[in-house]
Amino acid sequence: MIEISGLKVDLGNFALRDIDLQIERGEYFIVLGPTGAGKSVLLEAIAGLYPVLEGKIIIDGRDITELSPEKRNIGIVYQDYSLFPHMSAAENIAFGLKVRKTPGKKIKEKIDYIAAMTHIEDLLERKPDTLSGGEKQKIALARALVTDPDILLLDEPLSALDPSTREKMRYLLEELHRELKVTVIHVTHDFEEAAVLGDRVTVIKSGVIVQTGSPDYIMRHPKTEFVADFALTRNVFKGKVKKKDGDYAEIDVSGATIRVLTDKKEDVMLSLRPEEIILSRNKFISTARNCLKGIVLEISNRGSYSYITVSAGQDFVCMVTNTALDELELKKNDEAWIVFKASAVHVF
Amino acid sequence: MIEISGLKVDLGNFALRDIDLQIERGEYFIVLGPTGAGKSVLLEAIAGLYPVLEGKIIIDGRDITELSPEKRNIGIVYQDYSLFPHMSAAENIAFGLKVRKTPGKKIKEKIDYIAAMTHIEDLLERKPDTLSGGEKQKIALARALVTDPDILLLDEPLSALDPSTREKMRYLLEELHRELKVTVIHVTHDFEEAAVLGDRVTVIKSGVIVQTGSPDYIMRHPKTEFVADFALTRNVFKGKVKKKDGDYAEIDVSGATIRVLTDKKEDVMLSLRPEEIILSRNKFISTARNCLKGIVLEISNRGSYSYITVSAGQDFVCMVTNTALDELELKKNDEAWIVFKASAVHVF
Amino acid sequence: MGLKKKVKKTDVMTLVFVILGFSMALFIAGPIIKLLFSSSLGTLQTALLEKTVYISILMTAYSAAFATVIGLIFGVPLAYLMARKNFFGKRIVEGLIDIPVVIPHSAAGIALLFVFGSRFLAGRFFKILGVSFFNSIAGVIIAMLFVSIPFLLNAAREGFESVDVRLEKVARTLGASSWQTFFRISLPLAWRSILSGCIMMWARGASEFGAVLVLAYHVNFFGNYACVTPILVADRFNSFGLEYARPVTAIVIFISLAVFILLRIFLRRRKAK
Amino acid sequence: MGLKKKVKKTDVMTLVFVILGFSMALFIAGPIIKLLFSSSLGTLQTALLEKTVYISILMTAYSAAFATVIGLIFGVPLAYLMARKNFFGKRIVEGLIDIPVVIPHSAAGIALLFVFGSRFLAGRFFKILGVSFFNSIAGVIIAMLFVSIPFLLNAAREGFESVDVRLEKVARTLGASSWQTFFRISLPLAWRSILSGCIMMWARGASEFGAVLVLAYHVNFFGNYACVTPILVADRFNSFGLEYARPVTAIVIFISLAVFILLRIFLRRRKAK
Repeated sequence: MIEISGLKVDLGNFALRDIDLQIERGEYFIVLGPTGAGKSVLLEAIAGLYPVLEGKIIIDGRDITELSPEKRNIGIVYQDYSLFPHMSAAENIAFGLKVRKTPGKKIKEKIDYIAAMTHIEDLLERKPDTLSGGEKQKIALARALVTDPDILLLDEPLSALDPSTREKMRYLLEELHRELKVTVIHVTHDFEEAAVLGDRVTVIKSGVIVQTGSPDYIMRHPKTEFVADFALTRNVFKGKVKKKDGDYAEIDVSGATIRVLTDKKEDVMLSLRPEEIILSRNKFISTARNCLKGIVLEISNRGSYSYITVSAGQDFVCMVTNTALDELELKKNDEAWIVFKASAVHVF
Repeated sequence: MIEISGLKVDLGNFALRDIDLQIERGEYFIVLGPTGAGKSVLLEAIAGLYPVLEGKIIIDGRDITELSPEKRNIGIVYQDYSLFPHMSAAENIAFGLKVRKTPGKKIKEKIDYIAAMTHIEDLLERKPDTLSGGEKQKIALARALVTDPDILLLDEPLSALDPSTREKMRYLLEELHRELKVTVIHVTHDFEEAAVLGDRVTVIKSGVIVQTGSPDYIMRHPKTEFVADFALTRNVFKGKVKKKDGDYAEIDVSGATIRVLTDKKEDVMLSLRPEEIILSRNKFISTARNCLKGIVLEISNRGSYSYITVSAGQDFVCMVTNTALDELELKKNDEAWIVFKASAVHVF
Repeated sequence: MGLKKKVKKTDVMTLVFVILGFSMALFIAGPIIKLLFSSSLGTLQTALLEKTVYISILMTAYSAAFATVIGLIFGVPLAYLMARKNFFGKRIVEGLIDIPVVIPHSAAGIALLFVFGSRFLAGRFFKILGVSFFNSIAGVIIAMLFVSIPFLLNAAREGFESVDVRLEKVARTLGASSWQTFFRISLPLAWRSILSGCIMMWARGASEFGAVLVLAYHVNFFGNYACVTPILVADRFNSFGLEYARPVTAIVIFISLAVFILLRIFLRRRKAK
Repeated sequence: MGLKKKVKKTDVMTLVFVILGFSMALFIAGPIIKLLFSSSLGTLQTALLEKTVYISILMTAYSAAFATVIGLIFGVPLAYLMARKNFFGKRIVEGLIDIPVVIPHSAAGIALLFVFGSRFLAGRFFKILGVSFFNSIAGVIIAMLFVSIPFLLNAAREGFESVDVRLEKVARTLGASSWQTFFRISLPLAWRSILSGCIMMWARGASEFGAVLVLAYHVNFFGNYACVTPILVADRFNSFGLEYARPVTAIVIFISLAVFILLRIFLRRRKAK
């Protein structure tokens, strides 16, 4: 287990501070945040590459806060691959083994094993500058993994790749994590990446942890507007509790009234994910659901699915697959009903 | 109208060649392709910044192939913003007007107008290095638009931004295109971007145009496996026509038989978009639809929706929203039926 | 806790490097500091008020400045071409730029005489214009120009290379001609490097000894006979010995350092702005 | 069509720049070419076989090489620290590095004498070790070291700066100590810059005139009395005139160029590899 407690790191203009994290052995842990939030510095502090002002980093009971990086047994992979340009792929991978004085035969075995795992058998003799981005990233992964690190740190490993390569690399990361059972800490600014890969996610803003939890939980229960925005929630409203009715409450968001499940009173924030909203041509009545009539303002096609903005007092953004949209035969300025469960609305 | 005919440009290792494009006035045209396909060079050739070996570029009947860049009246915005670092935002925007000897009062008017359009009124006095990526991009857009260019060239304008900023910038681009009615040529490697923004898309690979058409058409009717892959079609199969039956044909893809609408014989390729496949717990019979029984191999959560891989002879990838998935209560290794229309399968 | 962090052990390699590096820094700084601080202000003042000394300093500064201006006019365009264009023989020109650094300066002076001497091609041409190079200010200037131009060329080239070509491209699409683009974008953005190159060129020119010695030992500087300061210093030393040469040497070093430090501070302030 | 493209008009600015730039290139190349091509092979051979000449060349090459080796040992660590660490006074050290370029070389020689002269601190210390600097090879070496070290320091620093720090960081996480990281990653990747700095330092040292003149006019080089080649050239010119100095000058320039060109080619080949 990795325990980070009270970590403080100087970032020049501001500081990474009060960082407390417990990461389980074998977990795939995501650090999510906008550019400049201090994510990469956190990784480097864990690896011993960036000086720590305060706090402790403990791995399986061993305090490594003061240890020099070469003694920590932590692998790191950067966004720009950082392959040694004067060495072939095989030499890059062998580097960590050679400095540990691993015998030559053992080195060969280990390289063959990790090359098979990362599907780079036919790239081993190539120099980095002859490789594509995805290939470089695979070699960087192999190099970091060949020494059996306790933790694998990934610094925006997918950001520099184009979408179809990114897709494949994502599968490879899942596969490697599953097979090698290594603990992964993966830094990204892309919520979708966090949702696909992460067992748990911590959201960082300006050097401070805002929320930690499973991607699904964070998506449905953002703690602040920032998290809701970052998880592309799209429907975030300010409201006022108008009426209580058992577990339910009616909340007034300027222009519409929404039924939700909450104990909160007075001023609240609501968030509602676009995929939780069902679009319908007909009215639909149920106490457990909200059903609002509106006008289609905009249809934004994303390839496989579309975001439909419906004005029903407030502007609601709903997501439907394009196949479903075809069947609804909905066009701009059409009338439509939006339906969502009271329980789908998160109140904070 | 922009007519590009027989364009050939040297790219060092290879050439951009046989480029023929007709782009309508006011169209939002996307050039899509992987890194290194020659997309950016095409833009620079249109702007007169990269020498052309052969061919013609004609704008509204005016042959500009030999014209120097400052006489073409074409605006360009690069991915990395390329703001003049020694000038404030307002001075950046004013640059194009000043070199045209526009009178000072007119300059002020034009800047105020374009600043309002791009929502940068309060950034005008700032120096570029104090601005965020999104803010810089808006100023770069304002600078390119303030001189009323015939064409606006955008070189991966969204790639360097983080997802939520990208989202907002996308809306801004749509808005500017709508309001100013400028012809836009937008280069990207992101199919989703093309789908959202593009009136038409041309796909380029290794310097050659592979396919041109509306994003929707390209997505559903890819001409080659490369295009299908690039549009993240996910289900691309090799098959053999087994039996003809009126308009329908039965196609044997190793492990499964699929009904499609086609006149083709013998060896074919099939593509099927993940959102065209409906997942069901029950069987569903219709001559117009395919219904195959399979096992859920993998559920990959993308935040708002998931990709479900179902093995039914072949591996089919389907897309469902997470709300729909919750209702299906589908787990790994469950049995499920996949249903898709014969007409949803594209044969090529 | 905070205290514990402060005494954190330094890496052994860093320690060794600091010791070696500090020795090197001391080797450079030591002689300069020793010389500056071992001379009394009184002797310095006396030396500075000596006419031979101040005329020599003025003449040296003037000639080096003149050479730098010529370097700016002819060198900046060359540096720009080197940074932006690919042309046949570019590699050769690249090598050429460093040659004045590489060949002995006395030999450079002799080579210059074989072109600019009154019996030779360029010399004859300039003689028609009334300019002679042997033992004249013009000779001092071309000697300085020859040996110090690499500093400006390399700095200006680096300056232009650090300007993103896309900025120039954007300026062109915005309607600026190539001249406007150069003077409004490229030059202002490379200016810091160019100015710093100018300072180095000026200082290097003013410190030149060998080439000037051959070409123009004594010259007529606005009616006064003078030699450049580096020669003056060596003359004093050769004729009268170490102690007698000390005040002049101290003055020369002091002026060089003052100009150098002032301009470094000026450049830094501009950067901060 | 193709033909039409080839005669496409060149931009006026480019044309003006080419003319100015070409003049500058000609100014540098002209004297060198003139000198090399105006001497007959016979006279060159005669001059080269003269003992004073070849001993002088050997001594100069040897001393410059010695200075370069010292520069490598002490200078590369300093350059690495400058490229990687932030420390108090870094700006001052940065300025310090360029000082030898900026101060007149004859003055530098005198300043060195005030430290390494037998009556002074460092001089006394080395005297105990049996090394004296006045009119000795050791004097030639420290004079060369002082004036030429900036070339190596700046080149090495640039070399280290161009090595992505992340490569070193990755190496550390892979288990390499700071020494292993330096010798296996940083040094090999900066090596081209360092080597090129060494060449410039060697060439600049070998071409030094002023500082050597003051510190070590004539020295005992393995039993032969010799002076460095730049001094030899100037002596010939002063004593016997331009024509007599020509063969030695041509030889010196030829050797400098040959070394410089060969090593540039060598560096380029390594880069291509």
